[in-house]
Amino acid sequence: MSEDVTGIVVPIHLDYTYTPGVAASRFLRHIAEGNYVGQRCPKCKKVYVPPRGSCPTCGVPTDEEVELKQTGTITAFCIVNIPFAGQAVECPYVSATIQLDGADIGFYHLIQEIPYDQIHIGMRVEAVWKPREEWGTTTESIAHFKPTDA
Amino acid sequence: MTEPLVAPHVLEWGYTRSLGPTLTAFFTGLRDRKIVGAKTKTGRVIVPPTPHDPDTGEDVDSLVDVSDEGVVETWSFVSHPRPKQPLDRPFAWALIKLDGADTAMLHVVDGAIETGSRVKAKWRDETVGYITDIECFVPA
Amino acid sequence: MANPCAIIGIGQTKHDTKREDCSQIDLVREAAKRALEDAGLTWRDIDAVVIGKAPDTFEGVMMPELFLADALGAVGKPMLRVHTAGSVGGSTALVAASLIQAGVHDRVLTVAYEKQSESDAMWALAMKIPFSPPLVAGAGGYFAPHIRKYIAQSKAPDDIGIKVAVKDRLNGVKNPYAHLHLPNITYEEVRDSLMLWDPIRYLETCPSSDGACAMVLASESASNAPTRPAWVHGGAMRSEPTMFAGRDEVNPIAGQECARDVYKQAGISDPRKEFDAAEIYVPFSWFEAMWMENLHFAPIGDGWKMTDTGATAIDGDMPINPSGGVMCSNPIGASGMLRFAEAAMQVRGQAGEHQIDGARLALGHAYGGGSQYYAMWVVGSEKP
Amino acid sequence: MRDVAVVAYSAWNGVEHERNEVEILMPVVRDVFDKVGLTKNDIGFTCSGTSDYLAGQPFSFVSALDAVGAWPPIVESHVEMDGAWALYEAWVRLQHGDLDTALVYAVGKSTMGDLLDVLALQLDPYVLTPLWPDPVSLAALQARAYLEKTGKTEDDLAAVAESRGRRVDRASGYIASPLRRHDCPPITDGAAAVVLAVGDRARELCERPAWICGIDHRIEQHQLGARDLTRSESAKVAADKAGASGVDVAELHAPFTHQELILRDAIGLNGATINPSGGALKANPLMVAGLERIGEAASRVLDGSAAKVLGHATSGPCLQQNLVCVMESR
Repeated sequence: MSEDVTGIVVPIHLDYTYTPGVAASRFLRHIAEGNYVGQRCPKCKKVYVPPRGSCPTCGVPTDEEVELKQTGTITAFCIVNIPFAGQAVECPYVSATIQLDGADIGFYHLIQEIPYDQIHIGMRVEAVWKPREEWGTTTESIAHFKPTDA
Repeated sequence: MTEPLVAPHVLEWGYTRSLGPTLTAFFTGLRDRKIVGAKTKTGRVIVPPTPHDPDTGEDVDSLVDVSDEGVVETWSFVSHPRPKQPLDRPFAWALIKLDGADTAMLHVVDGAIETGSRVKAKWRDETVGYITDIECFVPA
Repeated sequence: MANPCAIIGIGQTKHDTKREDCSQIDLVREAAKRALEDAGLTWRDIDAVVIGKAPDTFEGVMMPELFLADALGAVGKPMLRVHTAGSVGGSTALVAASLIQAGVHDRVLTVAYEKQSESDAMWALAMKIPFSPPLVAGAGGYFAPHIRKYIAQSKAPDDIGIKVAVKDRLNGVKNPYAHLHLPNITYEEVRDSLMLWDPIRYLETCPSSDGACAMVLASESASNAPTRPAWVHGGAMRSEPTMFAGRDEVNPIAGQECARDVYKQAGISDPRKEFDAAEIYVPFSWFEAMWMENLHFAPIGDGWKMTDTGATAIDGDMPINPSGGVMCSNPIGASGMLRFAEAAMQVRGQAGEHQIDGARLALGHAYGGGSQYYAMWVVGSEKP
Repeated sequence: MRDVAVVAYSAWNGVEHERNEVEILMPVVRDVFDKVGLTKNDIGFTCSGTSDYLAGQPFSFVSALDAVGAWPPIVESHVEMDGAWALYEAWVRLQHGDLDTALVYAVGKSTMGDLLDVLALQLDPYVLTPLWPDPVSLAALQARAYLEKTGKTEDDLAAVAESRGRRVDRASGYIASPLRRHDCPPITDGAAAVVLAVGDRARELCERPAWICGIDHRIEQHQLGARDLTRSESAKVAADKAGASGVDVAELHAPFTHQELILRDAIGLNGATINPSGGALKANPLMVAGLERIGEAASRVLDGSAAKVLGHATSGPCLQQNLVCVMESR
């Protein structure tokens, strides 16, 4: 007699066409050209990067583009030691929120070229781009951020 | 102005579903080429079985075997099956009330069909405990 | 004003990594039947069902309330499905309570569940979306920077998270439904466990669980039950955006305001003094210290001292998570309702080995998203 | 019960290849506020309806909140259901007495995924989803059962399509017999928003509020073979509880032609004008279309063209769940 069937595996595969949106598309086109371009809220004047189409606190479109420097400050970080499905980089790595100079909000990116135990909140960092031929409409065009030499 | 971006995005996972006693009986039954229903306290036989009477939520009374042959209650013919669907040739979806059951189950029928047709399960050569162990129903 | 709302029935499943013995149908029914039994009612007595769970991608079913409707005796009745991220279990209970408070129904069954073993929470939460690299490693990767910031700002000793983890696991031993039962856990074992998302160690992290929780809520006229009811003294929800300029992710304003609102409804001015117990959503142990400040139990920067001095222990002056909390069981969609239910169990005197003697007033708390969705209720043994 | 009214409604429907959900929703929310001169800071309670499976990622409703501007923090809830049920939750919440206004919205991009596959995930995950039945085929099973029981014909279905502004081609092949293209809804993206207000607040905000005089919803068995597909018991009960008699205009959320006939039988709409908007046969944005029916019906009261109206929403395969909202001028 064979054993009871106590479980089944149901494969699910769904295909989507993802549209990041008008604002994010503009941002990513600029990234492909090597530029960080945020958007300013017409009401509260805060500069969002990456822009997502609306100012999340005012609920209005952020149309005005603002080119940002590629230097900024670490506002928070964590050292990741746990591998997971779909992971972009090998463990361990440091994922940090970085607030670019001229922006009012941080975004996630990698910190490298420094021993992890020396990373601290408030540290000054700059973008390190991949070779030009690898630039594209993705924030993966930036290899990582590293401490500024200053 | 530049064109907005688009990209393919795939949502993919093999969900591991544990079955519990009632569905275990049903899927084990499929593997063994028989169809199991659930008898409610009011005596109705629910197929596919649930641990509860679908009308009231009360626990069912017992599990019972039903026939793998029954009557088409309603159907729809599909000329262009979609890739994930059970058959790759034109077929009919049907609600089939198996002999001994009081509710109809959804499956596919290969062959001529109308409401009231008698159909019989065509079992796959190799059954594993999955709803497609019944490859399709065919005219009885 | 809103009508009184009583909690007359409470049920939960045994929580586990994978409840291989049950389907989603069996899981929700296990909790719901216990709640009905506790209330001395049958399916027939229920006017409406409110169900909640976290993302549908966890179980791979779109709007699963549709296929669960008849399993929950909802046929012919109104059924609602709530989803407010990790706070959903709490929000679901509040939506159910709202139906009683509005005078729409007399008896509402509310259920929350997650069967996380059907997929993988890390996958579901760190899904690769086009155009952006998945740098945030699941919930731990998202919250670890906030914890690091809290430690830096509060100058807390770096072992507070270890102490919470040990305390909650020892509490969980007293809770027969808890997923993790770790009676021999030690400070050293937590300290030496793998650092997953620095500064979060493996044993400072909640488990991934299958589980469900259910409650029967009733109007005053329907509040007779075998066990005396708990009463809702206040309920509140608050939301704020995930990311915005100047956001305080460590001590979010939405949480602070939600707590003020619910305390005001319940007439509470000094939560630490007035509550006998609190069940709060602590998926990573450090959050106990952070929430003590966010919930106004301690001044800013002092939350960790409550843990450090033992105030939050089961025999402390402000017991936090006597059930073992999320650190012992985390079926995500149900976790918030478990907090709400455990708070109600305390004031009903139903908590068994983890009962706080004579508890009369308790807080249930849940949060979700990027610390941006909050749901809280205050329950008491007396009718407000 | 407190008197609650729809005081403003706005919506957008179409096929959107450029904007994301936030960008679709934002102008709709702004428009609904502009209609009554409110801002987000005037709103007491916010409730929305969306589905993660349309977006193909978890927590999609979280980012949708960015269209509202949830700051300072708002009192907010979300249902993973059509926005019509978000409106129901808001109506309930306004009964508490402490809040006087609510914003209800829904947004969804049905065109992002392969909707016919996506909707197979709305079914029992053990015995139905693994067969991947598409929603048109399931509706077709219902349509045949209905036609055979009532003696109605495919011409009767075509007549419904025609009156909803669909180009009818009786010679076209079946999508799934007995349903042809004109019997089926288009796949639509969309967003809708409604402002609710209580008593005097509603009267301040607009000239002719659409007062909700009854609202109710019911669900049925999930398995199609466990219920009578030829009638809608849940719509009938919801309509009875909501007091759906004597309405001038009814907006029915009937994605398929035969479902409009089933709903008409269930709700009993003698003499009412049905679906002047064209209904779901004209635009069927998932998660949004039900809220749109309530909004469209309310608009007939707001513009003074009707005295009593009905909005209906459905959810799940073959009309499994139904909501009826009856509104009137006073």
